[in-house]
Amino acid sequence: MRIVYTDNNATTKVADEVIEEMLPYFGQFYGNPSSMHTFGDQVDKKIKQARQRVANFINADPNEIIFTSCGTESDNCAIYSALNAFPEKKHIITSNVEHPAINKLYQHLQKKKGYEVTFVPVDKKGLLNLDLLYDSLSDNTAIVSLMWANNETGVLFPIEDIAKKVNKKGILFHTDAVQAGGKVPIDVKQVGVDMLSLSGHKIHAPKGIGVLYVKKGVKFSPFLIGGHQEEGRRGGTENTVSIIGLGRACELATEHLPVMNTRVRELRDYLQTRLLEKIPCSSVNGDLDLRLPNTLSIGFDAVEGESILLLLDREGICASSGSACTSGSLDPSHVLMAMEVPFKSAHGSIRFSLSHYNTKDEMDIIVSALVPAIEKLREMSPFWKDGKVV
Amino acid sequence: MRIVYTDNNATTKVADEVIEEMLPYFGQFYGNPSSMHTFGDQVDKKIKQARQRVANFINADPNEIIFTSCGTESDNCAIYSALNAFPEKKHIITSNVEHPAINKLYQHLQKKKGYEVTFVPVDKKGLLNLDLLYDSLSDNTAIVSLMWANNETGVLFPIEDIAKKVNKKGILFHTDAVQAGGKVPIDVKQVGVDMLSLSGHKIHAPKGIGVLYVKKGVKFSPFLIGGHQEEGRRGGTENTVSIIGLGRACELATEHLPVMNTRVRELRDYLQTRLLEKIPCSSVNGDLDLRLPNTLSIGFDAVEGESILLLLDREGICASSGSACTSGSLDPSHVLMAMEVPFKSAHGSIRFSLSHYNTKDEMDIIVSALVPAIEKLREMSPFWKDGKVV
Amino acid sequence: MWDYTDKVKDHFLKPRNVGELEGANAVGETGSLSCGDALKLFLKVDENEKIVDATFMTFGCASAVASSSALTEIIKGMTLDEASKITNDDISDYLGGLPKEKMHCSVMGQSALKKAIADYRGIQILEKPGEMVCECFDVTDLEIIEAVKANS
Ligand SMILES: Cc1ncc(COP(=O)(O)O)c(C=O)c1O
Ligand SMILES: Cc1ncc(COP(=O)(O)O)c(C=O)c1O
Ligand code: FES
Ligand code: FES
Repeated sequence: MRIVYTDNNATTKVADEVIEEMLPYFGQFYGNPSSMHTFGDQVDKKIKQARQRVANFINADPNEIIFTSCGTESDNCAIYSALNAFPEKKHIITSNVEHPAINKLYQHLQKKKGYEVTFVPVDKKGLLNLDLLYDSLSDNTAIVSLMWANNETGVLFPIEDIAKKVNKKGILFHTDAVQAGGKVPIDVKQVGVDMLSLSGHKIHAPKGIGVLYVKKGVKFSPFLIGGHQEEGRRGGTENTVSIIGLGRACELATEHLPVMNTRVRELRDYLQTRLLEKIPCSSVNGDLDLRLPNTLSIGFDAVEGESILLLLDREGICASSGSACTSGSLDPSHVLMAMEVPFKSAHGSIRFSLSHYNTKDEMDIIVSALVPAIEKLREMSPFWKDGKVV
Repeated sequence: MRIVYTDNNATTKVADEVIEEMLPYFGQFYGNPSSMHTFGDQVDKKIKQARQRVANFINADPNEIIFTSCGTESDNCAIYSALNAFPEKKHIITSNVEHPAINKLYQHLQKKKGYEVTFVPVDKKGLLNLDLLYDSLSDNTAIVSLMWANNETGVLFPIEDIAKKVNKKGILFHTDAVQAGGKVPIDVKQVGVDMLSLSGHKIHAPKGIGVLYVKKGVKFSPFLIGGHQEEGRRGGTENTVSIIGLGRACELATEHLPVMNTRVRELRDYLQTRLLEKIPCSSVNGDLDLRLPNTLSIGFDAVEGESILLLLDREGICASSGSACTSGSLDPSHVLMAMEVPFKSAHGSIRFSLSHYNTKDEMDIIVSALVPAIEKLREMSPFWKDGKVV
Repeated sequence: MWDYTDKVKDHFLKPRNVGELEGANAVGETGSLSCGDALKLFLKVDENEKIVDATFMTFGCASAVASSSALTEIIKGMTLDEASKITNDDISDYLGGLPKEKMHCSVMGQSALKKAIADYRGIQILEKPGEMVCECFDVTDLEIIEAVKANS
């Protein structure tokens, strides 16, 4: 069956160019970059190149790039590093719509480690309450961590403005840019964040490789303690193949950024318009403008998400309800709950997230499959009667 | 130039069979295993298979296997988990010849977190002082961590005996089996350890994938906090490709274990005999019997390791002095220092570590290259005169 | 993703007995929009207390839909006394099993059926001992403790 893959916020296809770049480093150039022989050294050189490519992608210096094993490790590492840098500060700030890599960590720090946590709320459009954020900054605050783009709705936070205000108070600022990477331009020098997380598998590199950017001069303490790799900032033999792949993926992401903001955005908007038009009682979650160009979170009243996904799956269409990481749970998405999306549409919300590999044709396939699916489910819904919610 | 790769304790070639198994999961079956669609689900099924294969490798149950990003993460995770399980216990035990993933972590816990650490010493053959180990066990001990096989000398610790004694006192026992995997049989049920670390890149899987075995019933607290992956025990999107590769590598490792203990051991012994025979004032580091079959650490008096390696490198021979992880530093190996190997030979110690890919022919190449290399260096050494150390 | 049996998939994709039932003389409702799951069960019961027809409307996941569909098939032709003995395990068994995380979806069927029977007989469901923890499914803390014991 033909697969229509519109779940790119969950993970992406590894690009052919990336595979090609990586392949020789499995069985041919497999040396350890730390080794005292030319065989290992050639891998070291290739990693230096990759580090430079990643640095270019976000306008950082190569030695500000630390390779980690995933976005989650980058997030965890950033927060623990800040807490170690300021052991006397016991207050930390984030939003109430973060990814579990931040959200669950903050909950852990609150429940188990005695930290006072401010979860700054968002409004109905998913936009951050900036007044509450700024009011909560205090001398006791060790770090503020806010996501650049939300994985479920695509809503963007004004990271540059926030970074300036937070920095002015001398407080460390971290942003989880895992979903922003490759979708909006990132320039760390301009934005002025202290730390920033990226994950390879959201930008057509493999799963299991991440980046933590740490601004020069920011006090850092390692999360993984071991060998001297990454200049002593992250122990463990380098994931050479994936690092090399990530370097190439970052180059490609820069190349594709204009496409993301034209063709991909148009596809998304086309899908959105057609669905809203053809399916009554449907509504978009999140701000329509301050949003990633590839993401559409759309709710259908009186039906339930899993059922929709399974009907789409039968047609080869891959999408998601909530985030992939929480799909094991039965709760409605904490992001939509935080936005006070009404229950009637929160439960029936689906996220379509596109990439430059998608085509218009595929958007039409989705519309053709989704319209009868929603109709069928509404026919058996006790909350739907005569074309409206009861 | 023909490469003679005898640095397999640093890292290994990814086996062709492993590459073959992994390849489709980059660009073809790239779904997220947590997703609610068949496209992601097929990856989930493949990961289940890999988990079973890894479990079989060490005779564990699949749900006792946690995939991590490397041996270092497995080691760090095990220790932190134990400390969280017993927050009131402030004493921890290890040896003085551990890999930095344990050694540096213990130093950190000692210096920064107020833990009392016992580094149990080894003797001149690298064997652990068991009396001192058992004497140091106390009610205040949270965990004992000891490596199964030493990465530099290959010396084996009697893990089964130790595990029994430590467990009898109700103290958690972790073993870093990163170098033991694929070289000696591992049966966790028989040995009875609570936690055990493995790393993929030592057994012909890629770099950047590790395993932490956690015995059923052992209290565990996660190191990486995030999504619900690994049953909530390790956040972060699964490194699907490498997990799948590791599964295959574990199958192959089981197949090759007999070869390791016959052909590879013979090659190692052949190399050892020839070198001792041909090069005066040379000596093997570590116990000759209680040793991995693939490892030869050999010291040459009055010459310096880096110089030897560079001369070997010119002939395409890959070996190491100390461990790859510490080769960035100029200090003599902490392992050889702990064994009180005399300075005159510690500095001139080289580790050859073989795999089943090596041939007798290659051993001869090494001997032919090494004999003149050592001669040449001794000719210019101020500590060498008339065929002996001065 | 859930490992659904072919029978579950079949009942999800081709649910039997969907819709309001004309002439229903017993209705049972459970769940709510806020919980993400709800089931409305319609029964037509004859003078011998035999269920001659049953239909449902469900808002919920595939297991909920399949469980509802299965329930209507199971109880058609039963007397109310027979039907009152149906448990969520019977529903799950009929479907060839449900993933363990999804067992609760079949509880909804059992609960709606109990309410429909009570509705027909015109009785109030008696106050149960224990603290009510789940309004939609009419579950008390004591029942949860019992269920955990029974399942372990
Ligand atoms: C004994 C031992 N433990 C731990 C490690 C660390 O493994 P990794 O490089 O996968 O983090 C190594 C090798 O580097 C090792 O030899
Ligand atoms: C916003 C955000 N942060 C962090 C992560 C975690 O990244 P990883 O899965 O690489 O750990 C994800 C995706 O899973 C994400 O969407
Ligand atoms: S009814 Fe909601 S998860 Fe099944
Ligand atoms: S499912 Fe609604 S209160 Fe329990």
